[in-house]
Amino acid sequence: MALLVAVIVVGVVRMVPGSAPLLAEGAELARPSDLLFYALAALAIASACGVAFSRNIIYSALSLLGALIGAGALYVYLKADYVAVTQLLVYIGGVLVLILFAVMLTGRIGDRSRSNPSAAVLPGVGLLAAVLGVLGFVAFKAPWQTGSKVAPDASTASRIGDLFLGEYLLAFEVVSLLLLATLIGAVVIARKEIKE
Amino acid sequence: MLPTLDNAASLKFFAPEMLLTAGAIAVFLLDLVVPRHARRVGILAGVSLAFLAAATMATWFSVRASYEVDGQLFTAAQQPVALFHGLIVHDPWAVLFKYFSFGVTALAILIAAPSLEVAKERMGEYCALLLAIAVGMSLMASSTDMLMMVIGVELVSMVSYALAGFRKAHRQSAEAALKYVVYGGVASGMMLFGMSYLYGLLGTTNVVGAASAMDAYGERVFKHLLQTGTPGAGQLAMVVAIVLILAGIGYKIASVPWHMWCPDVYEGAPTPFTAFLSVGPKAAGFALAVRILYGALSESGGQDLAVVVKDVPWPQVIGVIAAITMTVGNFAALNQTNLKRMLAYSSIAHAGYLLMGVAAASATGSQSVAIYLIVYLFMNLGAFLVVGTVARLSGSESIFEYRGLSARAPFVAVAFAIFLFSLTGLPPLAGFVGKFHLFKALIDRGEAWHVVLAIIGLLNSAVSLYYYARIVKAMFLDKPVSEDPLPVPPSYGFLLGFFVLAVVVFGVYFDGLRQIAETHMRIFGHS
Amino acid sequence: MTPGLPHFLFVGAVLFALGTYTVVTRSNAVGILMGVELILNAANVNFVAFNHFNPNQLLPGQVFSLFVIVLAAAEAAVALAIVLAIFMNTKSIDVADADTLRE
Amino acid sequence: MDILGSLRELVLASGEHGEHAAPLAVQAVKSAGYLWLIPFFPLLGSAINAALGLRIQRRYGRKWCSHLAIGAMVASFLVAVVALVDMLGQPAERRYLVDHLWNMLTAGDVQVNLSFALDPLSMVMTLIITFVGALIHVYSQGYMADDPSYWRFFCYLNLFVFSMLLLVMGDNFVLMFFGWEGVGLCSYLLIGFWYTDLEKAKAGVKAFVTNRFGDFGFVLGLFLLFWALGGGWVTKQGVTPEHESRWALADPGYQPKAKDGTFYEADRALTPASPPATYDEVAKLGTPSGWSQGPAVAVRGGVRVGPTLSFRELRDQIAVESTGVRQRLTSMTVLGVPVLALIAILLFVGATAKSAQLPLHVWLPDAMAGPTPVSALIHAATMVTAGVYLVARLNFIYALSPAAMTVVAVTGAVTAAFAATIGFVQNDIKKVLAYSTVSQLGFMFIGVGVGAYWAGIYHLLTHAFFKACLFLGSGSVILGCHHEQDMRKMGGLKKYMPLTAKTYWYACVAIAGFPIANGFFSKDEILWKAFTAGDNLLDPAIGKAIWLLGWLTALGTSFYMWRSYYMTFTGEYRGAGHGHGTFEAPAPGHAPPAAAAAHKLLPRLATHSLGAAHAGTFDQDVAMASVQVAGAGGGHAAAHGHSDAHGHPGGPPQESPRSMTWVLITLAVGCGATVLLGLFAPLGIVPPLEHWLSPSLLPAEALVHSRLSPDAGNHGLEWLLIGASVGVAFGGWLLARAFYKDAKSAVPVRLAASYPRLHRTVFNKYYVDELYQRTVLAASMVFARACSAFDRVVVDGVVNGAAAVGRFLCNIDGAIDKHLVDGAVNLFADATLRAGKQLRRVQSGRIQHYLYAALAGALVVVGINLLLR
Repeated sequence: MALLVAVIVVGVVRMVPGSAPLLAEGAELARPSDLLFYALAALAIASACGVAFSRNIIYSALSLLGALIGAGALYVYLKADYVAVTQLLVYIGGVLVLILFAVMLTGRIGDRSRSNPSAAVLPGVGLLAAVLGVLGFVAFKAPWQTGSKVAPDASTASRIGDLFLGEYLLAFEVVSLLLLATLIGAVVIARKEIKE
Repeated sequence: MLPTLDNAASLKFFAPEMLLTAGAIAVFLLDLVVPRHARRVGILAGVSLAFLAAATMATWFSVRASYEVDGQLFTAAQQPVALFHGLIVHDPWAVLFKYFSFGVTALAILIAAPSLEVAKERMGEYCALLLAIAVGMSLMASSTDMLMMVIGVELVSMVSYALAGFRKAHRQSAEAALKYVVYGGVASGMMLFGMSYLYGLLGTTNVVGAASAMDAYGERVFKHLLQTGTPGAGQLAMVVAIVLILAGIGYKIASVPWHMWCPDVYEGAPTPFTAFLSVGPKAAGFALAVRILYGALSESGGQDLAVVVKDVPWPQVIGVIAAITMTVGNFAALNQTNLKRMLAYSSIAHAGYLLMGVAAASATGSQSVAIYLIVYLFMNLGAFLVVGTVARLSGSESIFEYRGLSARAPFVAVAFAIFLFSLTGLPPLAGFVGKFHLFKALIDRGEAWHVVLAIIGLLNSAVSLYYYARIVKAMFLDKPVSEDPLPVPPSYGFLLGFFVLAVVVFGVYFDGLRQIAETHMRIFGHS
Repeated sequence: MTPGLPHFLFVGAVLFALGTYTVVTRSNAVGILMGVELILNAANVNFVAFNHFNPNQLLPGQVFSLFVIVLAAAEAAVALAIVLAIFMNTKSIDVADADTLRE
Repeated sequence: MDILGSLRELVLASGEHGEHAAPLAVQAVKSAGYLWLIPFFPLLGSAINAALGLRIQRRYGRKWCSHLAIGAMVASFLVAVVALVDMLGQPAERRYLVDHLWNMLTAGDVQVNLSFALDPLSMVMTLIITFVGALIHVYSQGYMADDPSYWRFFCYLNLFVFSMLLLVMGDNFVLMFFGWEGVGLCSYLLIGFWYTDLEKAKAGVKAFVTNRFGDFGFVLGLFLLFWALGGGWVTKQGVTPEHESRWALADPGYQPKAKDGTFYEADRALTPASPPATYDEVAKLGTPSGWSQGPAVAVRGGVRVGPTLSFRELRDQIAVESTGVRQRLTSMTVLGVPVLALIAILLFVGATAKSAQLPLHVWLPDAMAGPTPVSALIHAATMVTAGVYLVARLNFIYALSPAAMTVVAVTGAVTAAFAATIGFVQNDIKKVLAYSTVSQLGFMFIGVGVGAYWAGIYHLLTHAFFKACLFLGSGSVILGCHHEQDMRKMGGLKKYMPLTAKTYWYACVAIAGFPIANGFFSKDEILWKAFTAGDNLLDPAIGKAIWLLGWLTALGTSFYMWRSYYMTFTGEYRGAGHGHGTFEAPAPGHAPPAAAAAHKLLPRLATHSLGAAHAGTFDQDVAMASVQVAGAGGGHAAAHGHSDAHGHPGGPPQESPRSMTWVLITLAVGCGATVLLGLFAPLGIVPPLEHWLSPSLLPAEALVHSRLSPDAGNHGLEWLLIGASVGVAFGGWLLARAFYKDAKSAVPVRLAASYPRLHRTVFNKYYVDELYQRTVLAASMVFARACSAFDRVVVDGVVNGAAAVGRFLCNIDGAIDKHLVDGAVNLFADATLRAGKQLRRVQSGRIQHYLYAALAGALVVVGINLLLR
């Protein structure tokens, strides 16, 4: 399913005329794609709201799917197709499925544990407003470092492949150790306790 | 700018970490092969310790190994060098913390071996995971790229979650792991978000190369100031970025307001791992904090004092956090009856003391942090070792188990008293020396708020005497809970003796500590 | 209005804020983990956006976000294993029930 | 110079008071590599007893534990005597022995060495500590004979002596502070020695905590001194440019620096270049080897200038005018307050706690819960005098600040009078002695406070002898009377314990100030120096007032000491046959009507006294001690069970074992012998001790050019005042004799009955403990409230704020109800604990609350950033 959604999103972006972003520095994105941006952003945000406010954990999980797809689509929009695909494969294909499994394993449908109760909503809303206020202000007003160079035209996938075996080799290898250790750890935690 | 080596040339300086990675895999495989006989624990622990020893040797050699820049040969001690295209750095500061990490990992394995909280069958996994954490801590201490910092922190965190829940049939252990993973996830999320903002402001993820980017950022803020008359959101963005990154580090070192996971996790986790947790990751967190704050976010002014970048008042903020952290830790410790929990609050308080050294924002301050961490290693591991020894038979960490301990196990009681008095900072024990250096680093800066902070620190150590003395009183003055002598495993006795010796020797002859810290005070290229 | 860097950052900020709201209000452990995923995604959106508007040969932002995705997956694996462990112990994944360690 | 010659010179010191106005110069030193042995022997003894004591006691018998400890003390004393001989062989200005072991720490400009030093002042202290200490070890052999933890007691005692020697012999503040803390710790351990008793454990904690208050002042003072001397800092607040330039004059390497790291060129141009000095000058003066390896610092006039922690270097910096340190210190201010006075007063706060002066005296009477030899050694002869020693050691700092001197002297005088009045009405023999100690320490502070350092030290010396004698005598009495401490249940003991009675009598003679014993000479010299204080104090009239107060106190001293003597040793023995829990008239058969009247008139007083005497600390001490020390006083106590320790017919009192009486006799002889050291004071001739101490003391006249009062040379007036002193000594004696001899007079009871309010107030020690309860309670509750309010606001205020506020208010309410009754310091602890409890509540166990704290906390930190910018 995730793959399907990915294909659709990538296809939409490719087919809408002008959505191949024109990204010379200072140049603005072409008009028709603006609407697409707002649509994708709205999808991501609305889905995130679903995660935050839904009372049923299943709905929350499905909303999370929407949010992740929205974010992934934004990556495509930003010409980071490799990241977008990873988002779909690892995140949606892996993490989300894992979460759904956890939901299923930890309760039967209709159980109380299946529901997703919220506590202390009011201070939560206060916190949300405060965080949003500060970060929103920063997002629009801060003097971010923006470059003047043109983005490399080549596909980011091959570029990233080179980087992983070159400049970022250490990070790549250490993450493999991390995954191995995490795997062992998760197995240790999740398997049946040895009779002592 | 540091000289930078490519991947192939970097490998020989990365030998310690590679050895440990190999060790983790080897021990894990060995675990599957070694049969369940009596010497199983000994074999697994022995192999792990051998790998740690080899890594320590490799570290020793890596300081003396030379590299070539422009036809000239240097060693890392002469000129720090960036490895792997600038992802990590090989400098004396990192080397100090590599020694530290390997040492504390070895001690954690030694403590775990006779413990009943880590089942014999699971010793292999425990050792392999600890070796992986050692790699993570060493990366935390040496990374210069934010990417490597995150990976180092996460490597330590992820394995810690699993180890905290190691006794999963034990409800409290599982609960501790749950709280730890949820809290840790949010904290690392905050840190990542902060890093994304810092990257946005600087245009690079490498904090060593941040100097020019920082200037560019300063110019943009200044331009905005000229145009509008206000500094705008530029500084706010920088502050948000730094604070969010601090949240990630603050969670590792358990400072207020990111400390609340600490008592619960310490109480629920198996004692040998709690002992490790209270020293190892905390030290790595401080290594990272000093590297970011003192190394990257400040320019070296005269007399090795940091001049903060672009008027972000982080030393003062750290000072406020330090004051609140030690006060909260000490006051909350007052009423604890569970010793692991009390030591957890005490370790929060000590994070506060250590932050005083960071707040001093000077070479002496960073040096005093290193000194205190070394001292803290001995006294805190010692204290947890005693808790483990007592809980080994009774299964309880309550203070009531300690009544009359002096009659049941005199050596353990005396050693515990020494550790506790050292934690308070009474002379002539090592804890006093550590506090002395922290206070001196603050007083040296001499502005009013430094002095106020030092006074708060002094008052806090007075308060801490209450709860430490309570245990000493219970051990020496109360009637014993039972008359039976408390058996102490020989290796525990040996370790305790070693810790006591270290605490007393460093308390009387302190110059050695200072020299160790001083020779390792080169962060990146400067100071 | 043509979307520029601030717009993407704003999306990131909203995701972050909703993530914080989720983690502080949910009492279902899995729900909280979803909030954590939102926070990580917020960071990723920022990274990719910054990288896009400040291109660099090394693509630091994109590489960073890739690693974040991997870390998120690893974290989810451990976290869900722990959730299962606590479920085996207490038959509940409501964090409000996991409060025996306190004060 | 040969030893005999210098002895002769010491005894036949001639010249008059102004004689020692020698030019102030650098202290010359002599290296003496054996000094470390003095503290080492007690440390060794303590370590052996700690490690092997239990085994030695079980295998070879307990006497070997004590032999070991006593051996260590004797060895230590002998080395001290060797040092004395060595010192006598030196010319007066070179009497400064140094033993440098190794460098402990070099931090910046400051070196801290592990080195010991002896000068005439610390020599006196060392001899007192080792000699009196050795005697008290011998005495304890008998007193503690049957205690199961015999080895532990001697381990602690040796450890205490080690700490005390460290305090006295350390050549820098750090070592002194080690010793300072060490004696506090040992005192805590020894007060709570019979720890199974809650009251005693509490008394130990009280002593410990009170001393921590003092230590806080001490450390603050030390920091301030360090800062004022030029401890590394960036901005020098409160230093005017004038001092900057003067400072620059002293230090050729000094460059004034602005906050932003640039140099003030103009300032540099203004300061005249000063000639560089070299280390050679210092080396020539006999600096011990290894000394000058430190970092290069400015040297001026042969003295290293800059921050230092060494007493000798500090003394040299102040003594040698060309260093500029003296002017710098006297002219520096912090927030408008002269920094020197602040330093001196803060250090004095430390001394106040250690030496039990107002208002931190509360711990000493409670500390009498410990075994009596401990009371004698620690709480009378040595530890409590550490404060006096501190002021005398830092005489060159105090001399520069008349304000601080006045504070010291006035505190001493008020304490002396205050404690004496409490002594009038106490019935517990050890409590009388405890308040007497507080009072006598007050006298010592008058001495050092008016600039008569030698007189203060002399009183310290004489007090060590007579008070140790009194305490050990009281110990002997207590043991003889089967652990009775209430003087109302004694009487007539002269008959049973003749030796104890005689030595006690002679010690009373000494403390009361009869001119045939040492106490008279020291006390009188102090009062005379107070009368003629002159410029040492803020106003000479203050000196006169102090004299008057001291004179009246001397009357009181004589009265309460003789009261204790007569109540204890004369009349009939009242110990046998009184029932437990019933009120007994002070003298049954002699004044029952008065007692009955008192009972009727003052039911509250009666129950109160009963409460104090019976339910209080000391009778439980008796119960415990009776089991543990049974048999020490002969065969009788051994027969007594635990429960019948109170008021049972325990047979007639008897004399203590020989090891104890010998010690008493030695101390009494010492009381007589030490007369010689101060004998010539009233004759206007420099007494030997003053002459001996003069190299250690920088004369105030030369330091600050202060003048003595014009009366100083008036011998007629001096004789007049001496006459007045003798008069009050006799007056007090006669009064006590009339009231208390043979317990015949009913006057005291009647007096108490006619002034019930006054009597009650004094009996309850002016309610100082209660005052602490109320004030400290209030302050700490406010603090607790602030703490937890902060938490709630920051952390989970919104979530469950309202409920918690309600709960908290209830808590405060309950706390006030509950705690108004408790002890002062315990109370502070409780309030702190309460604050801790409030803090604990935040740790709710709910992960969401933690996450709220983390996220909202981050926002708050962002806010703090913006606020601080």
